[in-house]
Amino acid sequence: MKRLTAKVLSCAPLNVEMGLLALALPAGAEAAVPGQFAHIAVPGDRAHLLRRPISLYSVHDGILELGIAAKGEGTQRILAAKPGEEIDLLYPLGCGFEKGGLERIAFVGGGIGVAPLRFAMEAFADARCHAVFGFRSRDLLYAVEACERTGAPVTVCTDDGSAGVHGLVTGPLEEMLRRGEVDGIMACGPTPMLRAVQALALQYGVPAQLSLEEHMGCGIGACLTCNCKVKAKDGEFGYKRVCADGPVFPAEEVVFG
Amino acid sequence: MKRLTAKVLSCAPLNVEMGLLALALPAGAEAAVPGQFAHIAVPGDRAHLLRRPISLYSVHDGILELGIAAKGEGTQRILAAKPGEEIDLLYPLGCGFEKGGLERIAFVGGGIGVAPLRFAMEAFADARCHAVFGFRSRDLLYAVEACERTGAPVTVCTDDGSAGVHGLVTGPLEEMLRRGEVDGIMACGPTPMLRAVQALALQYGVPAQLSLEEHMGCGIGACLTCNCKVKAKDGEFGYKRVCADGPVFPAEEVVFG
Amino acid sequence: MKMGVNLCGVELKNPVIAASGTFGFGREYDEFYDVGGLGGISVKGLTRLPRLGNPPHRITETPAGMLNSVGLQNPGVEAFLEKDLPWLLEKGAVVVANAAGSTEDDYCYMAERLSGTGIHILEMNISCPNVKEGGVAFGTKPESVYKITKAVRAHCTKPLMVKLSPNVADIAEVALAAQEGGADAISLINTLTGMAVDVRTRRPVLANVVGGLSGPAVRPVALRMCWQAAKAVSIPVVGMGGIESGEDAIAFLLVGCTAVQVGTANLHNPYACMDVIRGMEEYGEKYGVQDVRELIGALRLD
Amino acid sequence: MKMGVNLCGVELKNPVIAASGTFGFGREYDEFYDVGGLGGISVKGLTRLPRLGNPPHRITETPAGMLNSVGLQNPGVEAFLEKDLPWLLEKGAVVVANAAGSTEDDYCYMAERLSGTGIHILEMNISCPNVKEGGVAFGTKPESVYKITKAVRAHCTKPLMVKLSPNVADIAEVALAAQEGGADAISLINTLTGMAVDVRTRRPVLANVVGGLSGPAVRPVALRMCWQAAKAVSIPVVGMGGIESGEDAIAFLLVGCTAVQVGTANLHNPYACMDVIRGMEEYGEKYGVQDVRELIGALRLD
Ligand SMILES: Cc1cc2nc3c(=O)[nH]c(=O)nc-3n(C[C@H](O)[C@H](O)[C@H](O)COP(=O)(O)OP(=O)(O)OC[C@H]3O[C@@H](n4cnc5c(N)ncnc54)[C@H](O)[C@@H]3O)c2cc1C
Ligand SMILES: Cc1cc2nc3c(=O)[nH]c(=O)nc-3n(C[C@H](O)[C@H](O)[C@H](O)COP(=O)(O)OP(=O)(O)OC[C@H]3O[C@@H](n4cnc5c(N)ncnc54)[C@H](O)[C@@H]3O)c2cc1C
Ligand SMILES: Cc1cc2nc3c(=O)[nH]c(=O)nc-3n(C[C@H](O)[C@H](O)[C@H](O)COP(=O)(O)O)c2cc1C
Ligand SMILES: Cc1cc2nc3c(=O)[nH]c(=O)nc-3n(C[C@H](O)[C@H](O)[C@H](O)COP(=O)(O)O)c2cc1C
Ligand code: FES
Ligand code: FES
Repeated sequence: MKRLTAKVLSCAPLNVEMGLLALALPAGAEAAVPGQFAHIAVPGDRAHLLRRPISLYSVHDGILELGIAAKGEGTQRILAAKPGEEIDLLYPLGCGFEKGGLERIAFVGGGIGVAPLRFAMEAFADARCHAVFGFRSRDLLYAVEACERTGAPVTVCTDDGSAGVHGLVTGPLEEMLRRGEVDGIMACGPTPMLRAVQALALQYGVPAQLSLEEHMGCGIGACLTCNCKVKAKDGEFGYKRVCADGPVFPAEEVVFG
Repeated sequence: MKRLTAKVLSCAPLNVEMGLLALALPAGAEAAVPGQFAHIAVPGDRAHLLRRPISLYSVHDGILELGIAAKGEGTQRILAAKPGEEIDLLYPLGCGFEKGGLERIAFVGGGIGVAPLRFAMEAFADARCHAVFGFRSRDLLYAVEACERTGAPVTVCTDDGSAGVHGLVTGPLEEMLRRGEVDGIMACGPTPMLRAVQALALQYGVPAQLSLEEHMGCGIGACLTCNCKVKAKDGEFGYKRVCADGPVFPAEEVVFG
Repeated sequence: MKMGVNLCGVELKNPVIAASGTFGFGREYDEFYDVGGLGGISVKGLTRLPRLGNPPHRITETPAGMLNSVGLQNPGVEAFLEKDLPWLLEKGAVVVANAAGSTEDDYCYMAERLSGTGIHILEMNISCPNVKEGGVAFGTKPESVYKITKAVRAHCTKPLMVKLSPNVADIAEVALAAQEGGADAISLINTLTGMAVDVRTRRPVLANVVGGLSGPAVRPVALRMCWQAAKAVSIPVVGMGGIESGEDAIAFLLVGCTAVQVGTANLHNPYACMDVIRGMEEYGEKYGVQDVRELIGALRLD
Repeated sequence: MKMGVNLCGVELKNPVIAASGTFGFGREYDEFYDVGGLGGISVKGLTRLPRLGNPPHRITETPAGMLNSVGLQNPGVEAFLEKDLPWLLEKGAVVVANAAGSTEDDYCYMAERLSGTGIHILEMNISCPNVKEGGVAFGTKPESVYKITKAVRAHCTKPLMVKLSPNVADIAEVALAAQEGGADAISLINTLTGMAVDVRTRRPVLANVVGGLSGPAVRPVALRMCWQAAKAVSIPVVGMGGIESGEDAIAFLLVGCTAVQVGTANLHNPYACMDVIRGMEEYGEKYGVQDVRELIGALRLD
């Protein structure tokens, strides 16, 4: 975990609302694992005080790639960065996905939640992997071919049926679970999706790792603003820090809502 | 007075702390007179709420030139604008210098106060003009050659003697006044200089026009934040608006301090 | 989206009023667009006699905000009635007469004088932080807000809107005091008292030492106070503080405001009020809202 | 420039203290630089028992500022004393123990418990806007500030610093009440209560509805309040609110602060406290100031 200044190499569209930002990591940048994130200062506007957390999309040969959706002004400004400009980031932050002894992994992603899975599928390509990605519609697809290049099959689902399977990712996932093809699940996406994945994991007794999102301040565990609800002993609940204790949590631990 | 979007053509150094910003005025921009100013939005940073008032350095063939000193963050950001970028300005604002029937004009400028005189000397080149410009030191000289090209002699003074006359502009100015070579004075510069010019003008009975500076809000006369002290009847004083009643005022009217 | 709202008996074309002190008497902005198209215009704070206001500097920028210490410079109520009011009425503007005084008597005089004219709403400013004698002294204690509102009420035949100061511990209490004193509406927030120092000269930037903070920086405080005030009272609330866009204005409506005022944004963007109106209309289209009044107090807390 | 200052008997290496709640117990920032080099560390607000705090979202950005509604999540004073205090003391840090409670009794308990430990200063937080039960309820009325300070004083053998709320009408009055209650120092400002609304969902952004505004946006208000408080009291004032740079810190010293705290800036820039220290040193060099203490209260008003 360091504060770095990284030069923009390029920024190209990934789909109609996302861009792929490629940054040259400076020498001495620490090694990162899938599921970790970079905490990016909004460039050139002091009215935007807080950094933006963005998952690692790919790290190779000193190049960091980030898949970023233009949501509000912060991400729009990050995506407007020109080659040669400098980006201020804290990197790498958080606890990522753990392969452990898993041999057959199902990667379940929804929307921008696909981004961290891209890096994970590359890193864990020696396992037998299968991905199920959900998108709202055809023009929001991204990362699919890159993930297929890791050798794993990718099942695409769309909410409107404009590409792949018409419907939610939980359909194909449950199919795989029922057939006993999965030792572990790694998932990232909107809360309803994660909730459904959690339920299926429980039902089929398969361990799952869920990557959560929450508004963040420091990104390094100090300010306690990025809390998520987790089970504590005696049926009580507690809070953990998404930035430092996560963003990836064991599904058994997470309490939604 | 309009709100315009003008494309940056170039931005080159004028001296060690000033840049010359050239903007392409859009079609339909109103004609401007010397002494007026542009009110420039600080580009790309919403933490900088207020526009920056900058005098017109030159207007010709649809090109607006501004001589800008890098003072604080606002002017630094304006000077960092790249060719092709758009600048948001209110233009042209205020009441400028008036030639009236003046035949022999002394232009007295100090530091960044030389900028508006550049435009005035060009516009009033048909009069017999003579300029006296003061700078802190040699490496802060600018606009001198451009002003000389209008045909008028320019006497340069520096505080440290590193170029031209060692001393203040008031020396050469008083010389000219004493010799009866001046029908009217147009001056812009720091307050102590303007105060001295005002005193000389009074002493020698020569009308002077002083261009004042004050922090501004709207720039168009509505918010009353840019006040300067002026004489009112019965020995009382009142306030006028630098932005709309000025920035150029008759010397007899202005009350300093 | 239908944009008209009724503010204590006065029909506004839309809920966007130009805020006092940032819009003069409307003439400068009329060079940019027809100011008759606004919901209303709150004119520069008027006093019984002309006022010079404070010496310069009167303004400085702060992060996403600004400080001003104009100190109620104005030509006096008579000059306004003679020169500016007729023009504003001819433009078809709803005129909100912002008025201040140094004594209770001043305020009552202003109410009586303005009641006999064509103005639409009297906005009693008891919250100006930039003049020593008055204004804010009346505005920070519930008892004094009640007392002065009640006194002015007796002299005011126009709808009476009391403009509240944010420099208080409990805005709900103050809002309630204005309502109990007989106000027909309240408006808030006026500026938060602030200060800036030039570390080079070691002097305050403003000649008046302190000034009023406004602009986007204060928006979260303004929004919170409007929400608390709107919960506390049954009269309409007019919200302001850092509104720059249609979505900013919608947020103030959602917490319970009937209308909004746009101040500092005018200084940066002379079209600010029009941009806010257009932005609200776009919001209505995007989210299928038929009538802007549906949004008032529609904050969901379940 | 000599950077040491004495804060109610405690020698600080320099006048820059990390502000409570933004710096945890210092460990995270120690990964970036040696936190023992700071003037002091005000730890996350402690309570008698562990506290969970508020549900998410707890933070949102506002123009040049942010809102938080953490709600005093902390592991409780015992966990701090066991796990964190020894580490901090080993680092050579001056430890400011920020403590809060729901009742007078709580506060007195905290004072007594912490007095028997190695902490250097007790910072009594009576101004947290994010917990229903307590904190701010004690902090907005001069009488209650006086009362609780006096009560805590009797149980506190460490230097007692009272942290004041900016959500008041008259900060001088409140500052004086703390001094009269027996405080050795005051610190201000805590956060201004604010709110943000998501116009798409029509809901408050924060689960707690309101939160505390901090960051550069509030700096003008903070500076003004520090100036007013420093004029009102004779005990040292520790200033904070939006400090990001050495020059920002110098401004707080000029208006009368003996030291400053840096909060929100840490979230954006993990080196913020060090950058402020370096910036102050640069200022000293540039303007030929030999000793930082010359700057305290050196504002020129002539
Ligand atoms: C661990 C983690 C990894 C993420 N990875 C990616 C990624 O790879 N690609 C991607 O496009 N997005 C990712 N996000 C979401 C991304 O952080 C938000 O979309 C972004 O912060 C929005 O900023 P904005 O200024 O564009 O939007 P605004 O809505 O204007 O932001 C306002 C404030 O809310 C915060 N905020 C708003 N939405 C979110 C959110 N979903 N999560 C956290 N903070 C939010 C912003 O950071 C900012 O402080 C990730 C979030 C987290 C927590
Ligand atoms: C009518 C007029 C014409 C001007 N013409 C020129 C010109 O041609 N070239 C040039 O370099 N400068 C000119 N100035 C000065 C210029 O406006 C300031 O240097 C500039 O506003 C400083 O902004 P900043 O952000 O760099 O500095 P900061 O000091 O960071 O600004 C902080 C705030 O103070 C205001 N401010 C600071 N100094 C001044 C000042 N001297 N006058 C007005 N506002 C100030 C800023 O606008 C801003 O609101 C002119 C000023 C006026 C009033
Ligand atoms: C330059 C200036 C002058 C102001 N003068 C007045 C005034 O005369 N009367 C008044 O009630 N409010 C006055 N205000 C306060 C505004 O009307 C408004 O309450 C405040 O600025 C908050 O809104 P904003 O953030 O949109 O500006 C003034 C504000 C500014 C910036
Ligand atoms: C995330 C966060 C948590 C905070 N928690 C505390 C706290 O526990 N106790 C306290 O006294 N102040 C707390 N504060 C207030 C700060 O210490 C400080 O008073 C305030 O943020 C203003 O300073 P700043 O603008 O530099 O942040 C917190 C502030 C933030 C942003
Ligand atoms: S963002 Fe500060 S603790 Fe997670
Ligand atoms: S800047 Fe608004 S009146 Fe001059």
